[in-house]
Amino acid sequence: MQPVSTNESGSLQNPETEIISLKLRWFSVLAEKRGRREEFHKAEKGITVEKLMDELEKEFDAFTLYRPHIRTGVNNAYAGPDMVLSDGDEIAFITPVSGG
Amino acid sequence: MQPVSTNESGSLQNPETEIISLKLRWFSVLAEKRGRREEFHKAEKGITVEKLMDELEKEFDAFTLYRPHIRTGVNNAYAGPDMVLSDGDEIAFITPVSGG
Amino acid sequence: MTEERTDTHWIQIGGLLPELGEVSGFVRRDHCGAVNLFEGVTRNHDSGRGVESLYYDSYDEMALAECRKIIGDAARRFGLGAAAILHTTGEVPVGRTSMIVAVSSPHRKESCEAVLHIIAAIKRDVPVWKKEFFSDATTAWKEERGRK
Amino acid sequence: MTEERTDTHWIQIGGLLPELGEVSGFVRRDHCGAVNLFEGVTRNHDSGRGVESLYYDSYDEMALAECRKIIGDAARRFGLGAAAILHTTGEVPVGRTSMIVAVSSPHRKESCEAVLHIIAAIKRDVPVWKKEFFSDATTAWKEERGRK
Repeated sequence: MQPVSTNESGSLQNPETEIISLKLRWFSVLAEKRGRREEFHKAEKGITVEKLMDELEKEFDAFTLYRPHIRTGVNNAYAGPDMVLSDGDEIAFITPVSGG
Repeated sequence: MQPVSTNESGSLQNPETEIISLKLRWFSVLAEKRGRREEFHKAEKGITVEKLMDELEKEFDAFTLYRPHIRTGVNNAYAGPDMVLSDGDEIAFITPVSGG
Repeated sequence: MTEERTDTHWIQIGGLLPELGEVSGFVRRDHCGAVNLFEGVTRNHDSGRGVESLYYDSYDEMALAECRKIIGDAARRFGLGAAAILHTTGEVPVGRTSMIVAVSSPHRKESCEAVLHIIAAIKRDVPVWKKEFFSDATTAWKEERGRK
Repeated sequence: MTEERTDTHWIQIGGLLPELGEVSGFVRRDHCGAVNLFEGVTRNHDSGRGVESLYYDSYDEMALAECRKIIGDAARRFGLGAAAILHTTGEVPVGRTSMIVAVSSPHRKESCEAVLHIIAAIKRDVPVWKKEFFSDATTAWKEERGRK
């Protein structure tokens, strides 16, 4: 979970951009489709929830299908799309819940 | 609970009027004031619930006090004041209930 | 004590109350996703006065008959799977249960509405009466303190 | 399985559900005349299809945090004495309980309203998911079948 680069944050185009590590958590239908319940994901410092979801769409087809209905939890609380993520954050992708 | 007179019913003025026996049941505050939980009461055949309550008022002061709030049960079901009572009927005087 | 159990209702007036799990087991049905159980409990105050204990009197036979009507009505109105009304009598100290009402229904909303409906009907029609034993050592039947 | 007990709430996500009597004993308070307990039970049908069993997945830590918020909100809104949310996970066959919600309150109406309010909030916000095992041997997560 340490940043792989220690230099000051640069622009998104800068190859020296600081990298953070995020813990992604998958549940229910997304865990089945993803084939795992958690994974680490490297991203550029300053990434928002929405940008992270954009990245995931590129490599996870089922994510695209469910995305309109997904709410995100960051560190065990609901968080909006504009939330900026920090190194070590835990992000959960919450499809419509059905407990009870 | 047998009628004490077996002749045909006469008018209220007729001393030969047929007499029926009713079982009165007392609960809660009325049982305490009455000093008993049940008793037999003789009345003229054809008596209504309302007329029975008029009779009871003459000899049971507390009854008068609670009467505006009393509902009557005849043979385990609520009954209105005009109900005509029959020999052997069981009449309960139900002050406002407070179960639960 | 009087008790009646059928396929769809369980009514008990007087006697010891059963365990909640037994009541839940009685009312649950495979087509019902909701079980709701309500317990009336003696609380330590009423209208600003401290309460130590309650004593319940009842007209057992008629109470049973009224509960039967109430359950029949609620079962039709709310589509219940089954229902139970269990009311103890005699002394019930603070913190102890005087009454259990339980129902099952396909969906949750009806189960809660049915319980409220049944309790309201019990408090209106079932011949059971409460005497309050206050902290100041006085006592009063509820109807001596005016209409609810 | 994760669990949290304080003076005023008991939350459990996963694990075996306790006896109803234990839950009732936890929530009851001397100033509360009403205890209401709701059980969510697996029913044998959903939207016209036969159901054999349910399987619940959960995000335990966040579910616990959400339940804590829900109880705090309901306690203030309805003046509860205490409340419990207990949700099992894994397989829950027809007729078995998946969730218990329990509250105490001074008066009955608030207890039933609070239970409905809490269940609605759970179904909206607590990260627990249901997979249905149908009688025709197919399965589906609830969210695969469209929004509720």
